[in-house]
Amino acid sequence: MRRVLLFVLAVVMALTPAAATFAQSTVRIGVVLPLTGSQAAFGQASLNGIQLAVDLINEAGGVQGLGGAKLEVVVADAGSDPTTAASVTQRLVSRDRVVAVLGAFASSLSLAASEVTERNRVPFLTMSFTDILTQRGFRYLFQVVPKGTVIGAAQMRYAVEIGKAMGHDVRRVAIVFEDTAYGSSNADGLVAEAERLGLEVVLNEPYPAGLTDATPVVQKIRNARPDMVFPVSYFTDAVLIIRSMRQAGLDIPVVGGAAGYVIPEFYDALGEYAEGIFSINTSNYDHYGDLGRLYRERHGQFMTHEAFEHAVLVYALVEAMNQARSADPARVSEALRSLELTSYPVSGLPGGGIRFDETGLNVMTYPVMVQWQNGELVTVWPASDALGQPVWPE
Amino acid sequence: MLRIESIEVSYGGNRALHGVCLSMEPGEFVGVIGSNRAGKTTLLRAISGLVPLQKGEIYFDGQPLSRVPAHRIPALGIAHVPEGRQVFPGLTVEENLLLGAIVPSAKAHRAEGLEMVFALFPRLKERRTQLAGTMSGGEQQMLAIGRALMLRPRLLMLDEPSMGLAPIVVEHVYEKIAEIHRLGVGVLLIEQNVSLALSCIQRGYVIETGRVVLEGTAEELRGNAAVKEAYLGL
Amino acid sequence: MKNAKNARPTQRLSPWGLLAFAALLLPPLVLENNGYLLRVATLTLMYAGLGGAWNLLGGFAQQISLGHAAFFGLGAYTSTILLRDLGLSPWIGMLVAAALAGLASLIIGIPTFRLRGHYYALGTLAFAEVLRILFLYFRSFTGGAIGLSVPYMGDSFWYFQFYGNRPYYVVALAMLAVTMYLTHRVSTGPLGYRLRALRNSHEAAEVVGVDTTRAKLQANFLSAVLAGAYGTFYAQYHFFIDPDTVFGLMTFSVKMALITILGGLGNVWGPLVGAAILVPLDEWTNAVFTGGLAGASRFIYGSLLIVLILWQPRGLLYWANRSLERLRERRTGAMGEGVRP
Amino acid sequence: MVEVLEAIANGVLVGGVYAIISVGLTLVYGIMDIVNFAQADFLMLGMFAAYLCAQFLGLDPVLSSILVFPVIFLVGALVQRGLVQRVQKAPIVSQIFLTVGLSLVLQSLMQMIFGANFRSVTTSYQTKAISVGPLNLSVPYVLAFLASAVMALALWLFLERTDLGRCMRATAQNRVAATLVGIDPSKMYLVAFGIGTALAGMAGAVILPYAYVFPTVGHQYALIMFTVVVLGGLGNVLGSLVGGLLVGVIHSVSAVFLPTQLQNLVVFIIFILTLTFKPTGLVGRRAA
Repeated sequence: MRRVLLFVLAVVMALTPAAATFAQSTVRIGVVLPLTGSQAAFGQASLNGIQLAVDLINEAGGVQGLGGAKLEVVVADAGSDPTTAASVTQRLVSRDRVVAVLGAFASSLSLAASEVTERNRVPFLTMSFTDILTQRGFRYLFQVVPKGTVIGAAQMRYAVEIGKAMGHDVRRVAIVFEDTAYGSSNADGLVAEAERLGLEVVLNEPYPAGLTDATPVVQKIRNARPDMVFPVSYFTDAVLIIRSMRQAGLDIPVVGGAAGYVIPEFYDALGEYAEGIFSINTSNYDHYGDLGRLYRERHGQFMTHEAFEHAVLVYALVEAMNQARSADPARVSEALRSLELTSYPVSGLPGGGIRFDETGLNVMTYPVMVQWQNGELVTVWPASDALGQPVWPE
Repeated sequence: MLRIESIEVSYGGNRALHGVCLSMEPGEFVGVIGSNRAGKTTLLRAISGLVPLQKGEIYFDGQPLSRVPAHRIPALGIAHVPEGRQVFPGLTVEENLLLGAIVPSAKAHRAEGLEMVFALFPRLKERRTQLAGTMSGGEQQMLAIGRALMLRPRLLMLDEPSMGLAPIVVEHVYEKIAEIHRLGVGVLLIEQNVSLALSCIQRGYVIETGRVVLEGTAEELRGNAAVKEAYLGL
Repeated sequence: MKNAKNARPTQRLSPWGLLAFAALLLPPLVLENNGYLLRVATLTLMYAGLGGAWNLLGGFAQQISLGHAAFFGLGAYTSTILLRDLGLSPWIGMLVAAALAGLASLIIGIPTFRLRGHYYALGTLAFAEVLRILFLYFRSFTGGAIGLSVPYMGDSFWYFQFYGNRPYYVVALAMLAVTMYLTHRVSTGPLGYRLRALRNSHEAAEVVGVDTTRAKLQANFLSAVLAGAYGTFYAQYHFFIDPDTVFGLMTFSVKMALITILGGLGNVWGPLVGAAILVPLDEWTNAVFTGGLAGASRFIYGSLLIVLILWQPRGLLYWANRSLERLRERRTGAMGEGVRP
Repeated sequence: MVEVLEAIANGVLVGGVYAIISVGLTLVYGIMDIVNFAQADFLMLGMFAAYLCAQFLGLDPVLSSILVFPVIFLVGALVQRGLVQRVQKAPIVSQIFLTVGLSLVLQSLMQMIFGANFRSVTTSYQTKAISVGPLNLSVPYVLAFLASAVMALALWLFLERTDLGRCMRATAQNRVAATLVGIDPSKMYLVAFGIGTALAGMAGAVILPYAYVFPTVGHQYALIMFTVVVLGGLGNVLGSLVGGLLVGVIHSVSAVFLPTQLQNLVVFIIFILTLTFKPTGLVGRRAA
């Protein structure tokens, strides 16, 4: 009987990754991402970014501050369910004893996952940006990109500035957004900024994410007769909306809300019809340098912003470990709070680096405006970051 | 042609037939009579393969039927007009009839079959495009019989063809059944209305609580005291 | 009625059952307070309780609801909004949540009680969707898609907030005990009899004098009250709720039913058995198969689900009971032969 | 006014596609009494098949739908024989959860093979529209609608004019009587499931010019399918065609008067009202 038990125990141990012996020279990083479900494509790209960063760091001799310890990524799939996100995060924290958790792309997943890391006093590094992430007074949460409302506001302000610079007066704006955490917080920023700028919001329309027919939304846009339209959507709806707009003969300028508008698939699907479309972005690959080039070599596509920003999370974490000379979550958090990181590749972020305020928000960075030009995304605004001239769509 | 050897059939734990034996020659007109729930319907369902046999065997032309799946029984030449008619209500009369000849052997003679059925039941011809479910009970009964005839069966099994019909319609239906028998088709009739059955069958079996209690020619059964008392109300 | 165990349950609580339940007190004593295993165990108890709630109508009467997330979500939002706006303790919020969910069950019952089989399943599914859309739409009140975050105030019994998993586990266990006791009472009482009667045929049940509508409304009410209370538990345990999750078809509605079916419909212990298999299975496939090919863990999970359902369409407890009975029969059979002259 | 007209016209176009997407679900239910919760995933399989045809054979998805049909039919038939048949007589719960499990398996299988990326095809007409009077109609929608209409016609001819079609209707109406005339119900189940899933797959192909495919795309269509089928009456083929048009028009027209966010609310309320007051569907008798 005891032998049987021992055997069963051995099998279970062999099957569970946690049971693998913890070598002194490795540091585990927990990664929680949606690897299945409707956001799996973004989750996979994020994971690719993390993997690339980890490989590069390990090739360059590991974590210097820990005597060259190698990084080991422990991945968990959150699907599209926050309940799962929370329990897999708990697994990474308490069983795999990771130094920090990175993820989880979608705002709702990050909200759930960070509840667990906060209570276990493990740093959670993220590029999700719904406003409440940093409004909960958490001390172990670190967000490298601006808040959703800030992104939305920039989307509006930059667009108007570009119009002004090119001699086009934007007065009437239409906002359509998917009713998700991401869409809603972006839209809040868009509306607030439009009011601040004294613009007329002729349409402020949430729609259910995952459209099967975008025509009703597009009809509303057309009937509102805006000078410019700001759709905030993931890929699937983005493509439907643009196609339907083109079919309806609507050729007003489009300023997308990142996500679906800034991935290679967007251009693959729309081809020339993607040309001239603007989008706000939290960073863009024309600033990524070698890292972006390596990514393109490895995956055959340009490095999307979520891939890059997740890579940045790895670099920020490693730098914090270097400074703390420890892989203890509490000490690493301490180091993160006082971190100031402007070296490459983190410098690829707009604003050139990372410094977290007391809510865990990166105060150095800001959004940029990008535009599809000849099949590539070009940073066109603000002028300090622009690598190309904006083109006014005619 | 048909030989049933002491079959036993159970329904959800209750035995419905206890060792029933029955036999029938080609072209014969045989009746199975008895009261409600005596097991008559189960007998036909067993022949058609709709219920499995616990014991015993049914032979048709010497071939055992217990291993033949229900949907292959019609191809052997056995047509079953079930209790309550069971036409396809959403199909037209003609479609119902065409489905009667869906097995390959009958399909080849569809046109003749249709002609024969229409000759027998001119009413069906008039209504060929009507949906079966919208017809009267008597018409549906004729359709059910017509559908069975489309198979060009050698054995026609009828389950309570008089049920729920007005007396005048019953009479009409029974005339048609007699006519079918005269065409040389063996008929196995199940009937609760014993006097009606005895008026047309050649031979009969009396079933009570799943057992054959009496068998004989129509003449003998009509003269039997027990039958007289129990079923004819004399 | 072949399944005699389901048809005539014993009135009193089985001592073995009580012992088995008492064993559930062990995990928090041996497992790490902030550990993963205790979290999985807590989730298992929560899903077992949700399955138990679902079982009241879905199991006994086999009225398959695919919209129980409606009650669950309603409960989660009720206590959280009361806490947010009035600072009301979630314990009291839980009572309000349960009451509201019960009320909702009556409202939902009116148009759906006439439906049977697939129609009932689809009708309830639509109801949960309606609530999901409404909670997304009325943003100023519900927070919309962004969801609601329960403010964390540190360990506080009054505010139903705890740092570690142990207190949650104990609460979940207590709730499960209530759920199972209620299920047991229903199962052995007149309501259980009525529900089983209408399971086979509404008409037959009505012929013998069962008011089927009333029985279904009663069962659904109890079921909804429990589901609503669990909604509060979930919100307090997870600190974050959003409409897509708490009113979700795949996240809760289907999972509740699945757990019960796997364990055994209409069996008091069914949901616990189902949850004890399904929840860890979900975690295990996720943990073991995520590293490699994305999708592999869902694939294995789905395949195992299919295999289990094909193998035992009536649930594992039915199978276990049958096997036990057969074993017993064989034993008594062998003895009987020896005794017989 | 033009707005409403255009919304109706657009609703009809989209609704025609919804009808074809859903008709397989009702066909399977009508004949087998099984609600296939994985039906939307066969739509996804069809989209992937059409995507591959476009990538490797350069075929337009609307044309390749003809190739997609037999492929998905085969998949559906295999699934029926291997899995669904085993729960044919089991309680509803087992059927529901078998198909839910199947849905998970199909989605994750496709993710394992193709990854989670969004894929779509680029056609020359993807952003074209034609003007009919004051109305502006999208070319991909018109094409998808026409293809759907052809499929609906073909399905109607098959069910009404062929022996196999009659046998299927007969089985749906009275399984016992069908057996008694020599129809093998299990063969009908096979054919029904094959055709039912293949129709969804084919519909997936014709919507590809304006849609996109990824492993869980089915979610977006699943609720539409159920709504269409319930509005038309479960098991009623003609009903689901009408139901599809209805859902398309409701979606489209309600968005003119209400926030887009609530378009599904309107549909679901009609769905519940239908179930409550006319559970057999809005279109009369069961005609499957």
